[in-house]
Amino acid sequence: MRGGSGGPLRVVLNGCETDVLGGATIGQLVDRVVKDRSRVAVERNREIVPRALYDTTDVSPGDVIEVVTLVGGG
Amino acid sequence: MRGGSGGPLRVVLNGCETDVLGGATIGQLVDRVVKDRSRVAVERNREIVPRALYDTTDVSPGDVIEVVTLVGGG
Amino acid sequence: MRGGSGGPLRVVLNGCETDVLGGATIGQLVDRVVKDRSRVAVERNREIVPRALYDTTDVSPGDVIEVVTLVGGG
Amino acid sequence: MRGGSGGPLRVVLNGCETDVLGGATIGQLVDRVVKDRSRVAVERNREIVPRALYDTTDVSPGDVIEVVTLVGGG
Amino acid sequence: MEPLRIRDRVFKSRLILGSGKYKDYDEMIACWEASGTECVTVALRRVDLKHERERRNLLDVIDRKRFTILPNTAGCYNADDALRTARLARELGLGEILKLEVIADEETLLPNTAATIDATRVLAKEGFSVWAYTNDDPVAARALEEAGAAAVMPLGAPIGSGLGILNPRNIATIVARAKVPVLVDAGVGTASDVAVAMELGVDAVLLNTGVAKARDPVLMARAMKHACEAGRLAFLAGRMPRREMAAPSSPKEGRFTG
Amino acid sequence: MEPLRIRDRVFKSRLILGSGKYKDYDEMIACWEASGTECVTVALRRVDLKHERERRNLLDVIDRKRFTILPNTAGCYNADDALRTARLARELGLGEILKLEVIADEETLLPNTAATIDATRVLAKEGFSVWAYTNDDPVAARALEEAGAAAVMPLGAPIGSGLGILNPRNIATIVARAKVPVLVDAGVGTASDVAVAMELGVDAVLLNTGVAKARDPVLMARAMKHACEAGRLAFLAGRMPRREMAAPSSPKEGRFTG
Amino acid sequence: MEPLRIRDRVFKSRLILGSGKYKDYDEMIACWEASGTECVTVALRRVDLKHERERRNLLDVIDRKRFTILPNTAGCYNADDALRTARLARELGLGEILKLEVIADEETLLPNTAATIDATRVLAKEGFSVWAYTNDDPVAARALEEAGAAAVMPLGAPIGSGLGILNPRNIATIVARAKVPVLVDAGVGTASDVAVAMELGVDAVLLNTGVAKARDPVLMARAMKHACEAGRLAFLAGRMPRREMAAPSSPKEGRFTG
Amino acid sequence: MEPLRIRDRVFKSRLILGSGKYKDYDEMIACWEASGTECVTVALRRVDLKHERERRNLLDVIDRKRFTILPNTAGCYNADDALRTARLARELGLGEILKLEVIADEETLLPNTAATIDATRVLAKEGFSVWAYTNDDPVAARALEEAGAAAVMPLGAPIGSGLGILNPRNIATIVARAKVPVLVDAGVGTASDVAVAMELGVDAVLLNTGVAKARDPVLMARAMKHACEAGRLAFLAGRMPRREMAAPSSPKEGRFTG
Repeated sequence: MRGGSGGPLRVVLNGCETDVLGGATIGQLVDRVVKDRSRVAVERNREIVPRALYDTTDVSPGDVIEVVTLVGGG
Repeated sequence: MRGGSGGPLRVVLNGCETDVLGGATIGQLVDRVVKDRSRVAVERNREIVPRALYDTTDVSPGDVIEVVTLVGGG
Repeated sequence: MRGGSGGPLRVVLNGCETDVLGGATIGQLVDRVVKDRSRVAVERNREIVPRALYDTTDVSPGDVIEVVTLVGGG
Repeated sequence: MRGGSGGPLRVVLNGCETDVLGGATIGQLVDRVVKDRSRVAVERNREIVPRALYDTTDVSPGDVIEVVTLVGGG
Repeated sequence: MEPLRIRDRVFKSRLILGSGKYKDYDEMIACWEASGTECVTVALRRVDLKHERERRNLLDVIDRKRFTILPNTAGCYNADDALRTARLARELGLGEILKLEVIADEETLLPNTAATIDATRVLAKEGFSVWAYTNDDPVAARALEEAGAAAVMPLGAPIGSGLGILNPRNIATIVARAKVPVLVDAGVGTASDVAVAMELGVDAVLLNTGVAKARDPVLMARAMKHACEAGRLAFLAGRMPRREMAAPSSPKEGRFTG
Repeated sequence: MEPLRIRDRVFKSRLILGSGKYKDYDEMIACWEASGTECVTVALRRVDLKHERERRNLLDVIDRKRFTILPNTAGCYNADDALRTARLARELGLGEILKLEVIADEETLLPNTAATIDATRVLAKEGFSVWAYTNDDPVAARALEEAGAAAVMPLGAPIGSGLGILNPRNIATIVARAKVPVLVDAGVGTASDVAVAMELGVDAVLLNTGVAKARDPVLMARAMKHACEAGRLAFLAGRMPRREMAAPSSPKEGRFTG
Repeated sequence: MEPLRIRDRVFKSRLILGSGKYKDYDEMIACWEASGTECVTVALRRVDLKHERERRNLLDVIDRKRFTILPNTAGCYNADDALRTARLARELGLGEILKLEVIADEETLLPNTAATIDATRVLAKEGFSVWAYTNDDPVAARALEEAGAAAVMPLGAPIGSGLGILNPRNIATIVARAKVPVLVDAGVGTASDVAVAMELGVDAVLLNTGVAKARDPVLMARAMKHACEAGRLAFLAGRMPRREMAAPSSPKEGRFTG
Repeated sequence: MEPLRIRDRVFKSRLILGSGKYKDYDEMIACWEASGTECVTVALRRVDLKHERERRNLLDVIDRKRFTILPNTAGCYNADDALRTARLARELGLGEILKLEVIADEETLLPNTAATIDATRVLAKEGFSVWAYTNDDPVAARALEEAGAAAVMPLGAPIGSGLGILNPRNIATIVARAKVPVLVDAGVGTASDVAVAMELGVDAVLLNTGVAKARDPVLMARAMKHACEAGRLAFLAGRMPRREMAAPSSPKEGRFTG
C-alpha cells in the first residue's frame, strides 16, 4: 500500500471539490463511489488512467478527476 | 288601395314570429326594417317577391318571409 | 323447344357474329369454348343465365351472348 | 531593363506557351490582346500586377501570365 | 397581359377577394384596393330586424364601378337552398353571376359535388353565370363544366385552412382538360400559394382568410397582387426544366484556376 | 419598403441576377431590366487571345450606373484559387464586393464550406465584402458570419437544378440566427420559389438559370420581380396561422337556409 | 394483432394484391405468397373464343383455400356496366364480395363517384358486400358509406402512377369519419407508401403495379408485407409528436466535457 | 439478406437503437428486443457520487452477447471533448467502435462538421472505428470518409424532432458516392421514416426518440423492425417507375362492357 498517512488533500472529483486522505490512490477513490471497477473509466487531469494502474496511481492535490460510466443516450 | 284595417296577423319574418297589421303589404314590412329597398331581396314562402310587386303583395297569415341583404363572406 | 334440327342462326357471341345450329342451347355454346363450365358466367341480352339453366336455355337469333371468365387485373 | 532589343523569350500566357520579344512589358503584352486595358486584370506568377505598373513591369522567361476579364456567369 | 374573361365579364386583375373576417369595412376596402382586385365575393344573410336601419349596408360601402360583386351561396348545405340564394342575389340587382357553393357538412366545409352539379344545371338554364366551387377532383370539374358552369373553382385546401395547394397534380389536370376558366378557391394562406396556383395555369385565384387574417392585411393584400402577377407571368414564360443533377451557370472554358 | 443593405451597398431591389447562359447580351440586359435588379453577378475568365479584340467586352455592355457588378469566384475548387480570383476582380475596378464560392466537386457543384470559411477569413481581413455561397447548414452559415462574411448565401437546391427550396426549415433557422443579410442563391426554378424563399425571411434572392433558361426569359424576369416583391411583403405582413380544420369565411348568423 | 374484418370476411393480412401485369401466373402466385396476402382482386373479361380451351384459367391457378378472390369491375365506365359485372362475378361463384370501380374516363382512370354511389346503392340492396373504389374526397367516402358500402377504398394517387399518398390529410379525414373499413387502393409505388398509408389509420392497402412492375416483384412483395405490418403497428403504437426544435436524446446532467 | 458490415463488425439487423428517454431499463430492453437490433448506442457521463453504488449500472443491464454497445460522444461541443470521450469509452472496454458526434450548439444540436472531420482524423489514426454523425451535406460526408470514418451517419432531421427525412436527395447523393456504409441518424419519428430512409439505399438507421417517446414504445419498436426490413427489401427489389399519367392494371382486351 502506497501513500502513507498524509493529511487530507483536496481534489476536484466529477466537478465537486472533495477531500481525500493524503496518499489515497485512484483505486481507493473509485471504490468509494462504485461497486465494480469494470463499470467505470477514469480520467486524471484529462489523461486516461488505465484500470491496471488504479492502485498504483496516487491522487495529488488539485487533481481533476473524472469517473465516468455509461448512461442511456441517443 | 289595399291594406284595409284588418286585425293583426302573425307571420314568420326572418325566423321570428311577428305580428303585422292585417292588410299590410310586403312593402310596408320591408320599410319597417330597412331604409333603402334596393339593399334587400325578399322571399315569401320560398318564392321571390320582385321589388316591383312589394306594394301590391299582401301579407297573409302564416307567411314565412325572408328579407335578406349582403354581408361580408368568403 | 330444344334440340330441334333448325338451320343455322346468327348470334353475337363475345362481340363476334357467330352462326350456331338452330336449336342450340347456351350449354352447347359454352361447351364449345370452355372445358369447365364452372370457370365462366353467361349473360344473354344483358341478363344473367344461371348455370343451372344452361341446358334448358335456347339460343335465339340475334341474341347477344357474353361468356366471361376471370383474368388478371388490379 | 525595358524595351531593349533582346531576342524572343517564352512565357505561358493564359495557358498557352507564347514567344514575346525580349524586353517586352506586361503593358505591351496586354495591348496585344485587348483594346482597352481597363477591361482586364493581370496576374504574373500568381501575383497581381497593378495596372499602373504594366508599363514598367518586364516579362521574364518562364513567366506564367494570366490576363483575365469578366464573362457571363451565375 | 390578356384579361380574365368569364362569360362576358372581363377583369384585368386575376385575384378575387372575399369580404369576410375583416376588422371593419375600412380595412376590407383598403385590402381590396391594395390587392388590385376588380371582383369581390359576398354572402347573403337575413337583415337584422332590430339594427339594420342604423347600420351601413355593405352595398353602401362598395363602389360598384370599381368592384364587381360576386354573390355566393356560402352556408348552403343542399341544392335547393343554393337555388333560393342564387335567385335572391339576382333579385338584389347583382346580375347573373354567382359563386355557387353547396357545402357537404360543417365539419369539413368540403363541397358536395353531386348537389353542386345538380344546382349548376338548374341555374345555368335560368341564365346564371355559375362559378362553381368544387373539390380538386378532375372528374367533378368536368361534370360541372358539362352541367353548364361558366367557371370551375377547385379548392387548394379546406376553406380557412391556409394550407396552400395540397394536390397540385389534380389542379394541373383540371386546367389541362377544362374549356372554361379554372379558379383556385380556398386554401390560400400566403402569397407563394397564389404564385404556385397561378403557375399551374389556373386563370385566377379567389381568397379571403389569407388576407383578412394576416397580421397586416393590407400589406398581405399587396403581396397577393404581386404573387398573382408573378405566377401568371411565370406560367406564360414557361419555367426551366427541373434537373436532378447540378449544372454550372458559369462557363468552364477560360478557367485560369486549378 | 426598406432597401437591402449589405455593408455600405444599398439596393432597392432584392433580386440579384446572374449573367450566364443567356442567348446574347441583349437578352441578358433585357432580363435584368425586366427583373428590376440593381446588382448582377459575373465570372472571371481568361481573355480569348485570338478574339478578344473584336468582341464586345461585358464591361462595355453593362451600364454600371444602373447595375452594381458582383464578381464571383465560380469555378474555383479551393480557397487559393478563390483568393486569386477575388484579388483580380478588385484589380478590375469592381470594388470590394465579392460573391465567394468554393466548389467541392464538379459532380455536385456543392460548396466546400470549410474552404469557404477559410477564404472568407482571409478576404474579410483584406477588406472585401464577402457574400459567401454556402449549403443550407445553419452551422456553416454561422461560421461564415464569424469568419467575417458580409452576407451568407445558402443554396435552395443545387446550382442549375431548379428544384426550389429543398429544406425550408434550414433556411428559416439560418435567418433566425443571422446578424448579416441572408440571400438564397441557387436552386430557384420559377417565380414561386422566389416567393417561398422571401417568405422565409431571407433578405434577397440570387438566381440565374431560372430566368436564362425559361422559355421566355424576359417574361420570367418580370415574374421574378413580382415574386420577390410578393414574398417580401408577405413576410412583412405575417401570414395567417395554418389550421388543420376548415373554418368558414362567411358568418353563421343570419342564415335563412336549412 | 386484430384481424381485418369487412362484413363477415376476416383476414389476418391487411394487404390485398392485384393479379394484373405479372410476367406469368407463377410469378404472380409467388408474389402473393411472399406478400402474405389472403385476398386478391381479379377482373372479368370475355373468354377468348379461340384459345380458352387450351389455356390455364385463372381459377385453376388460384388456391381458394388460401386466397379469397375479390372480383372487380375494372374497365366499367358507367353504373350499369358495373352492375352487370358484379352479377356475373357472383354467378361465377365468387360470393357476394366485390370491388366496385366505375371509372370516369380512360385518360385519368379516376373514379366517377356519382355513378359509384348509385351502383353501390343498387348492389348493396342485392346483398353485395361492396368495397367501393373512390377518390380521396371525404364527402364521397361518406356518401358511399351511406349508400351501403361495406368498405371505402380511396385512392392514394392515380391507378398505376406509383406516386404514393398525394393528399394524406384527406385520407386521415376519411378514416376519422368512417364507420366502415377504409382501404387505400391505387397509387402505391413502393413499400414506404404502404407504411405511410397504414400510419394514417387505414385498415388495409390494395396494390398491384407496385409489386408487379418492381424490378424484382417477389422481393418487393416481401417488402410490402413488412411495410404493411410496420405501418399498422406504428399507427397502433402512436407516434412521437413532431417538434420544430431539436431535443437531445442524451442527458445533460453528468456531462464531464466543456 | 446480406448482413450489415462496418469494418469487422457484422449485424443481421440494420436498426440501431438509442438508450435514452425510456421510462426505465425494462422498457428499454423490451424495445431493443422487439426491434431486433443488435447494436445500441449509449452515452458517457460522470458517475453520480452519492447514488451510483445503489443503482443498477447500464452495463449490468445489457446482455453484451446480444447487443453490441456503440458508445457515443453525445454532449461534446468540440473535437477535444469528443477525443476524451472516445478514449474513456475504449477504456471502459467497449472496444474500438464509436459514434462520433461533435455538436455545434445547444439550440440546433446540429453537428459541427469541421470539428467532426478533425476528430475523425485523430481517432481513425488511434484505431477507432469512427461512425461519424454529420449533416446531410454530401461534401461533408465525403470529407469524413477521406478522414478515415468507418461509416457516415447523416441526419434525416434535427435530433429529437421526428420530422423524418427532410432532404431525401442529399441522402441519395451521399449513398451514391460513399464507399463506406451510410446510416441515417436522427430525425426518424415513425416507421415510414425508416422505410423511406432505407429505400434511399442507406445501409442502416439509428433512432432513439421515435421509439422511446411513442405512446407504446415496444409496439413502435416492432414497427421499426418491420419498416427497416421493408425499406431494405424495397431498395433491393427496385421500385416501379413513377408515372405522371394513370395506367390501368387490368387488360383493355376482352372488355364486354360499354
